[in-house]
Amino acid sequence: MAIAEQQRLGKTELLGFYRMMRLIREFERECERQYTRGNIRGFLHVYTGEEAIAVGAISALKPEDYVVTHYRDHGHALARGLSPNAVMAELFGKATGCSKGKGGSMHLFDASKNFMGGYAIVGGQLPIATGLALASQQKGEARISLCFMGDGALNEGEFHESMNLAAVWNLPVIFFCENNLYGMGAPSATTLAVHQQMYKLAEAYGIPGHRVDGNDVLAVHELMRELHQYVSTGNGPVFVEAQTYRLQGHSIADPANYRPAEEVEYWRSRDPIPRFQQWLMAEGLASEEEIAQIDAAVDEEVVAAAEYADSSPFPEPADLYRGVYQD
Amino acid sequence: MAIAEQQRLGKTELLGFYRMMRLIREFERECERQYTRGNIRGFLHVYTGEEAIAVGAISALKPEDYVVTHYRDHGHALARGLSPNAVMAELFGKATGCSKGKGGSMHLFDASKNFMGGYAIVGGQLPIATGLALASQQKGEARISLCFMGDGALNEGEFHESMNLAAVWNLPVIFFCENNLYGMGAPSATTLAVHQQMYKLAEAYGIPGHRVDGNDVLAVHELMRELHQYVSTGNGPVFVEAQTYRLQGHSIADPANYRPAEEVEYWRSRDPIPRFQQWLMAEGLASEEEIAQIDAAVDEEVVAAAEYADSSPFPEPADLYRGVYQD
Amino acid sequence: MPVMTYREAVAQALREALDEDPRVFLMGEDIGPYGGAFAVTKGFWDQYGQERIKDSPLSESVIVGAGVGAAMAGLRPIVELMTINFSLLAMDQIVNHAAKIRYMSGDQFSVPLVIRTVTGGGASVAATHSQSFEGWFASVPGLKVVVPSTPRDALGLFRTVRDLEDPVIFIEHILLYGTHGEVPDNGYKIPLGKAEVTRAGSDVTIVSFSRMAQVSLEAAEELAQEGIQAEVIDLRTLRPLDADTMVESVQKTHRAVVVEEASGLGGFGGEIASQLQERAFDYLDAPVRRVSGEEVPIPYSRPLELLAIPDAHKVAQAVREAINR
Amino acid sequence: MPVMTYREAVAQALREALDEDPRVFLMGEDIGPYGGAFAVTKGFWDQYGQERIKDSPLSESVIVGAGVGAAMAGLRPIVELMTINFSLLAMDQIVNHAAKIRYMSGDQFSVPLVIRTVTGGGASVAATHSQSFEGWFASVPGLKVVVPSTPRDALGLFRTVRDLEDPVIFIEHILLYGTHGEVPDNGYKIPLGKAEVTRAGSDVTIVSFSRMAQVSLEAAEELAQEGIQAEVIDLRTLRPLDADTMVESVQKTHRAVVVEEASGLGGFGGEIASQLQERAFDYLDAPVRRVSGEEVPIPYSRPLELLAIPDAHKVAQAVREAINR
Ligand SMILES: Cc1ncc(C[n+]2csc(CCOP(=O)(O)OP(=O)(O)O)c2C)c(N)n1
Ligand SMILES: Cc1ncc(C[n+]2csc(CCOP(=O)(O)OP(=O)(O)O)c2C)c(N)n1
Ligand SMILES: [Mg+2]
Ligand SMILES: [Mg+2]
Repeated sequence: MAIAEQQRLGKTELLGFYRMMRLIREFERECERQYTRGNIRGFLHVYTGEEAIAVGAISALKPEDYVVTHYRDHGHALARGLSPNAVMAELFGKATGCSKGKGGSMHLFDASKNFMGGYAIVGGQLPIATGLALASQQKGEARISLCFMGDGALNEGEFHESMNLAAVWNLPVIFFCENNLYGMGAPSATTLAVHQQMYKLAEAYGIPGHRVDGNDVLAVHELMRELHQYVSTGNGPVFVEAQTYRLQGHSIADPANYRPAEEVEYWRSRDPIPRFQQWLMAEGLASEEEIAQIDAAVDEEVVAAAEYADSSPFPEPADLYRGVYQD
Repeated sequence: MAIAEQQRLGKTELLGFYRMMRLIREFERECERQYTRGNIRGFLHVYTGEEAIAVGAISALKPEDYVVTHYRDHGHALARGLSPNAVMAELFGKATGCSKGKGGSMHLFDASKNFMGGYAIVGGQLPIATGLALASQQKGEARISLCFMGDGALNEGEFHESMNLAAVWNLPVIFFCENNLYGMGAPSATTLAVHQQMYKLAEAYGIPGHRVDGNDVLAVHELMRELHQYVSTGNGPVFVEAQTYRLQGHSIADPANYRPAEEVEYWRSRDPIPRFQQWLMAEGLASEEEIAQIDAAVDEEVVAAAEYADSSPFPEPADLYRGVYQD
Repeated sequence: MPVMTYREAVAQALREALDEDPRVFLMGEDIGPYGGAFAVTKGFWDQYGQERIKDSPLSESVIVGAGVGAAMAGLRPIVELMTINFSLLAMDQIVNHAAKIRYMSGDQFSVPLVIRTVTGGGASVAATHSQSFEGWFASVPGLKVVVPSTPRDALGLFRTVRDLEDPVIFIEHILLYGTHGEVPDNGYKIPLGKAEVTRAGSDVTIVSFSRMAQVSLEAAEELAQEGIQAEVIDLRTLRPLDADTMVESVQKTHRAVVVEEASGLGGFGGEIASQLQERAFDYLDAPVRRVSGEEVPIPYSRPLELLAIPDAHKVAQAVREAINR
Repeated sequence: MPVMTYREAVAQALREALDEDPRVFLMGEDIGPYGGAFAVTKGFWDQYGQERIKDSPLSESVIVGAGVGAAMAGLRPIVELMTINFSLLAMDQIVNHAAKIRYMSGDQFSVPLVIRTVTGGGASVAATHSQSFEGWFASVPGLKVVVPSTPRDALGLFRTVRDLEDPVIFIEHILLYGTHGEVPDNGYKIPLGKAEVTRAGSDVTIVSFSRMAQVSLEAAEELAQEGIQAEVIDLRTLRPLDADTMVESVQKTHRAVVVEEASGLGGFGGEIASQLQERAFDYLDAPVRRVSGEEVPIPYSRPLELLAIPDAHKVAQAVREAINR
């Protein structure tokens, strides 16, 4: 764990990181339960194992910054402060959902949080994030655009076009790659030429590339604080590769049999949540009791979210036609 | 000029290079004349100033190799041995054209020469060249695929996807960028992050990148001989950036006023044809007379091509429906 | 007759192609160890090896384009676009290149490429993942577009398709994979451009394709209870389009309803209705009606999704209106 | 009334947008020093500077997507896709994103993006550069599609478009840029979804849009010489589509011909014909006929190109057939 960071972050923030990571973890567990009950439908891609990234990165942003992400977006939404109620209700397809039930799991939005959306077309969010950054530049604002993507997105042409445009126009955007080694069942070793050093792709655009341990919430946070400073002051785009791992399959339908057991084992041992918890306790920043309290509160919050979602109404039939165009 | 090369190439080949460069130059001049007469329609993008690339590169290929190129394709077609008659007839839209008048200037094809086409969508030819190389690999053939592109193609997503796929599958393809500093009126300095070292883009794919003086026919040829050997023996793709310049506007409609006069002047002084001619004469490989003979023969050939095109018939109305599908 | 699922029929079609034609190989995202997003190619990787089952990067444009190139070089690539929604990233290769190379080259080059993909909504995967673009592809000269609605058709049509010298978009439907049907084991082939009358009837003609052809059959059952005998036509291919079969039917029934899943305005259903009125004008006792998806992006929320996509009741209702007019 | 070219009208529309709305900026390939591939933005770069005239890389997907993002952030980007043929490289951003973000976000975000592009054939630039995809865009819920055929309409429609909160595809025609027309100088606007009867007539209704609306007028002149009075309707926008105007006309004339440039099978003309037969069934004395591009990629060779694209004689001939039936 990055010690320097501890000096800047107070106990409240640090416990806040823990709480949020736990919240995401429990939220996803609840999603899996609700999926098997048929309350959540379609695709369900959980963020389990990658929580340190969303929490570490988004906590380094200002409220006015834009967050754009891919379809594995529950973690980013919660970390950005969307209420678990609204996110769960969205997954249930309810009118109280953060996208009024229209978007579902892969398309979470919240304008009030500048959470500009989960995008389900791999790589499709990059041009949009680039455009948000362009708007900041055109308006002379300091706000930046943070764009998450999976490693799979690096295969897509839209990645290339976005990186290049952001570079030539010097746009305030952080392209953040969550390298979890797989795109669905395909190891990035088989799909990406520079899979061992993804951050080096950035060089092809003259963009600074960074690599960080994506299972270390403090390391992510620290790097992102620096980069926020760098990008929001007109230095142009940056690219980050965070190394992490999906502890579950690609989606709830995927048992992920294609992954070697030792690999999974290795990464389980690096699970960001127990790791951070142990560190907090070792540093004397949290007692077992405090941890237990947080865990209990999180569990309640998640149960409440499911209840909220369950008891919320579905959209009205007339809602079908609302919001295609401005009224 | 690369002296080593001269030792391997005999006088016949060297004079052949000269002849072909001159042929392309004169052919393009004739095209411009015919355009103003209305015999050639639509877009006309001449290759003037870049002849050393097509001639130097294609002369290093075997007949079975595939050539794929972009819409500025007259030079590549002639260098690949398509008859000036058939190419000119194509530009006239005649039934005797190399694409039976259906394709026009931007879409020249000749199956008998493995000239797999000029492609008019910037970047669109790269995936196809990649697929041709894949076929060679699948069949266990040594034949390679040579894919020309302008520097503008490096902006496109299809470039990225093709480079990456060729790299991860280790395909026998040479991606050859004709860097003439502009895409239409836009200087690559304004459109490509790494415009000063385009060949370095290759590193992002773990592909060897080479740079060569694109106005030096021998340098291009020598490099391409090496690369042909490298690629055809299973070492995977390579990328080449040849530095050159369009001596005319983007198309016949473009006076190219956006270019500084000194820049044009500088590049005129590097015109590959007089340069090679002087070298041939300085090296005692060609007398003034021999040069004059070649020039005269080329002029005749071009005049004959225009006459052939002019006197050829247009396609029949029924040809409109032929060749949409296999008969 | 053996019964199999639509998924199994497609898988069998692919196996036959791989077994019988050494020029054939498969290329696509996660078709290898993962077995395909819809489990169509499960086990293929182990059986055929990675040379013939090419698990590709997430790069829709280059995998289609590489298919075009390989096809020009004499191979028989079968490229899978995981769903039709992602075909939007490969449009340049499909429409500007695959479809035009034969023509633009003056008939010198063939592009015997099969693109398999998955269309349709109803799986609660929301707007970006529930689209139906088969009508777009059908409007492109140079392409052929196949939209089977049964296991038998999927297999029989694929057997034809894989021998063609031209690019084909072979479009499976996401909700059909699990459906069952009888499949003859006599190596039959189904030609392109031959619609099938899947139910005979005298009161009205329902014209449809892909999953909606099945929904139309359901509607016909519902109507039969009311004494309305609907003739149901499954087009099976959109390009070439078999207009004769549907025109003949309408000459007999005098009424027609066209059913498609895509939203109506600008949908392929307009083409069908247009051809019917043009060619069967004097026989029509009522305007050709259309049942289409609603004019909205497909919503995630289940109750809304069900409203957005045509179902048997909506089809039956349109038939009643056509008849009572 | 001032006369100007279509090109000038579009340029004026863009200037007004830039002058009157500080949120507006232009983005596209070679719209800067080059002045645009069709010289529409000639002089803009000098006048407005590179901040507002953003000369972009050759990257269709990201320039459209950047437009989407900038629009979500409250700006008013006007993105130029050099021609509609290249829109195939931006389809994902247009169809999966621009068109759906409002809906998928539960109406939280607007995408006030205008995409200008150039459609059509006839300029001898062959198959990859002569296509007409306006019908595809018109089939996408969430988009609006504008297809002006005169300088006056281009300006008046653009004035409306630039104030909308939704994405619009504004489609100019390659062969119209040099055409002239009267343009009022009273700041008029033309609403979307209002077709115009550009010629009154009693014998037949010709429905069309974009350049074919002009070709239809020519055909009407030719027919007038024979005593046939054609009413000509220029749809001006495809989505929203003004069906009322054309239906009313057909109720009067009892015959209709639909003209479009795209190839017929699966073209938007089918939609128009379908709506006419559905809504004016009892008034039609003959089937609605269609005149469309031939079912081929557009050939380069001039004599073939002329055969591939509808002209006034073909339209007139279809009218005669409709009338003599
Ligand atoms: C353009 C496109 N192609 C394919 C898919 C199907 N798909 C959804 S997620 C996914 C894998 C993405 O992998 P990655 O970007 O690494 O993200 P991860 O799932 O690992 O978080 C694929 C192939 C898609 N949604 N979009
Ligand atoms: C995808 C696409 N976008 C835009 C165009 C229009 N266009 C034709 S050539 C050209 C410039 C290409 O420049 P470059 O690749 O450098 O080739 P050069 O003309 O310099 O040889 C452009 C923008 C096109 N044909 N295709
Ligand atoms: Mg991944
Ligand atoms: Mg160039």
